[in-house]
Amino acid sequence: MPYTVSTPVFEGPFDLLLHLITREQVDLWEVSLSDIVDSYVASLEQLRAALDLEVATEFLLIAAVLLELKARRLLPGRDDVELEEELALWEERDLLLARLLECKTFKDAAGALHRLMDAAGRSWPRLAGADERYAGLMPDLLEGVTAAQLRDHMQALLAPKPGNRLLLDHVAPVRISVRDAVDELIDELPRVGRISFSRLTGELGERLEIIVRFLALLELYKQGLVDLEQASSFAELQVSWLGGPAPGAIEVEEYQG
Amino acid sequence: MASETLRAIEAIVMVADVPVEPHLLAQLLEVSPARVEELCAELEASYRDDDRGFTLVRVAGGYRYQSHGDLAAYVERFVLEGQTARLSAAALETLAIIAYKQPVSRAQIASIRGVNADGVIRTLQARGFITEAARDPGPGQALLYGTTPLLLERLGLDRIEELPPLAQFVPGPEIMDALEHSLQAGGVDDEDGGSRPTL
Amino acid sequence: MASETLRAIEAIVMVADVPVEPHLLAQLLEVSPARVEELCAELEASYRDDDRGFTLVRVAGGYRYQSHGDLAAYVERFVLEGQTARLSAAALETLAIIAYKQPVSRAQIASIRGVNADGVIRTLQARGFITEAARDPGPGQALLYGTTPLLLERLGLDRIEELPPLAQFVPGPEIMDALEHSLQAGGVDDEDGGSRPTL
Repeated sequence: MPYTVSTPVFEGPFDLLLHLITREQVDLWEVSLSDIVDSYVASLEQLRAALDLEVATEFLLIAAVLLELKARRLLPGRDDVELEEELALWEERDLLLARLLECKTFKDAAGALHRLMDAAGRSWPRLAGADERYAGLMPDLLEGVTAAQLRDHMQALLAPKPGNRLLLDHVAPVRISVRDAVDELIDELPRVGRISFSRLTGELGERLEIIVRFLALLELYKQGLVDLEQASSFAELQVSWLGGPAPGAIEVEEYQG
Repeated sequence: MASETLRAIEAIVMVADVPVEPHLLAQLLEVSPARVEELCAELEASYRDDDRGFTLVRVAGGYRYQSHGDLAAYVERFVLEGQTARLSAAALETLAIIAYKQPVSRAQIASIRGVNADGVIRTLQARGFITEAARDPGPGQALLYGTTPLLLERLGLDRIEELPPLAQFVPGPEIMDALEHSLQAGGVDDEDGGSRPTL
Repeated sequence: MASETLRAIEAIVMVADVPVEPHLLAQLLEVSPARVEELCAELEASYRDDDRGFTLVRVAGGYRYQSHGDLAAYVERFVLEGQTARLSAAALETLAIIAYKQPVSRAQIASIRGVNADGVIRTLQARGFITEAARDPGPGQALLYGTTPLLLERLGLDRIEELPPLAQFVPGPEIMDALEHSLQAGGVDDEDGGSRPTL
């Protein structure tokens, strides 16, 4: 196993995303963003043991864009977003699309290389070289070869190869789960009762965390545990706790597998 | 009576252990490279007509003898180990990027694949399929990778330009649409029976 | 239409780098050795009739292709001009293994190098740099190779013990890379993410 990331099925976030989007080619128009985002986050959770930090970052970056797209879709017509932010999202989406297309292109090109190699691999080249009648004519093969060179080659051969994955088990990959966010909200909301969304997410630094918390809120809304109000399309979103079961007793639709 | 030049080409290619460039043959045989190409084509055709178990092919810029592909089952029994270990999907993808975009840096490869490609690059380099071809003249002076003649041999190609054009692999409209549609933000399309976001 | 067996003989002998014994061919092709001899005679005659630049000869107990003797002048020119003077990296590696590990079998050499070294061993042997020094007393009775006085002389050594000692293992750049990569990944807690452990 190479020490760079090699997940059982997916080589990177584009690979995964492409798979999720194109797997149901029979009925492309039925593929919903929601399903894709959920599957993506779920796969991410499954993969986390195999991810190193660098790769996890790539996966998360795309998860963030996806979640943002999903969040946008969940609230059709919501236009209390600043134009700048809106444009930024579209830019991210277009960038993601372009990268997906490029990735898909090279994936298919790789398939062509594979077929070429397979075909060429059915023939073996003649490598026998000149027979002994010509041996005397060959130039001095040892010209310039020193004992030190032989030692260097031997040493290089004996050096351990960096082929194996080095231990990364001590690394805790970044985790963002809707379930955790739900738990946090169940802990926090009963204490505050009513709070605006911006205050609720005020101390969160990462956009992704805010998105996840938003999804968690929608989850609670669906289960009738909170009420969401918005006076007008540009107004602040207000969250009210409606009371309910003790923390932990809530079934959260699995976002993370 | 076959011409001496024709026979000399056969004799030389038979003792070569790398593909022999037509220019070298031309020089040794004191004919033009174009004439060498003609004669090699003639030889290739005559082996084909005679239904020989070997072929003369042009690969990686030169001519070589190789076993006929349809006899692979027999040759495999003789050549104990497979010619090459199979490349992983990741390695093939990286190889495709390098083959089409060369010279190309690690960072460019990683950005196309969305994952770090260092391990795969090292594997491909160890297999002799790619090499450090140049350095980026820009500030970082990043190493740029390119493909090797060995890769051409493994692909059975004469020149890298013989690769099928990349445009051929650009996703068709269905895929484009699927991608675009799937990543549609906002609820604009949802009204007209498109996908419905569900929680 | 040439028979498949005939064509398979051509294919196998073409890719072999040592003469192929008729018994081996018979076994691979599931015909009798006598039949193999017949077919080889047939091939040899057809190359002669076609006035090819190569011949199929029986030598050292097996069959091999070689360039036709009357084209020796061309082949000599090719051998003199076409070959590079230096030993390939594969040959140097193989020579190093034999020098340091002698007596050593082909299988051991292949396992250290990770690839089969038969062709290279033959070249080194043909040039008189290595020799069959002994036989493994074990079950396989594998041939064991060692270096020759000629090699020592060429390296300017009196005795093989004068080879420079192998140093304590020093990690090469790839190992450093791998280590660094791993430690980098381990640095999750680094807020700035930019600090790189130096080794």
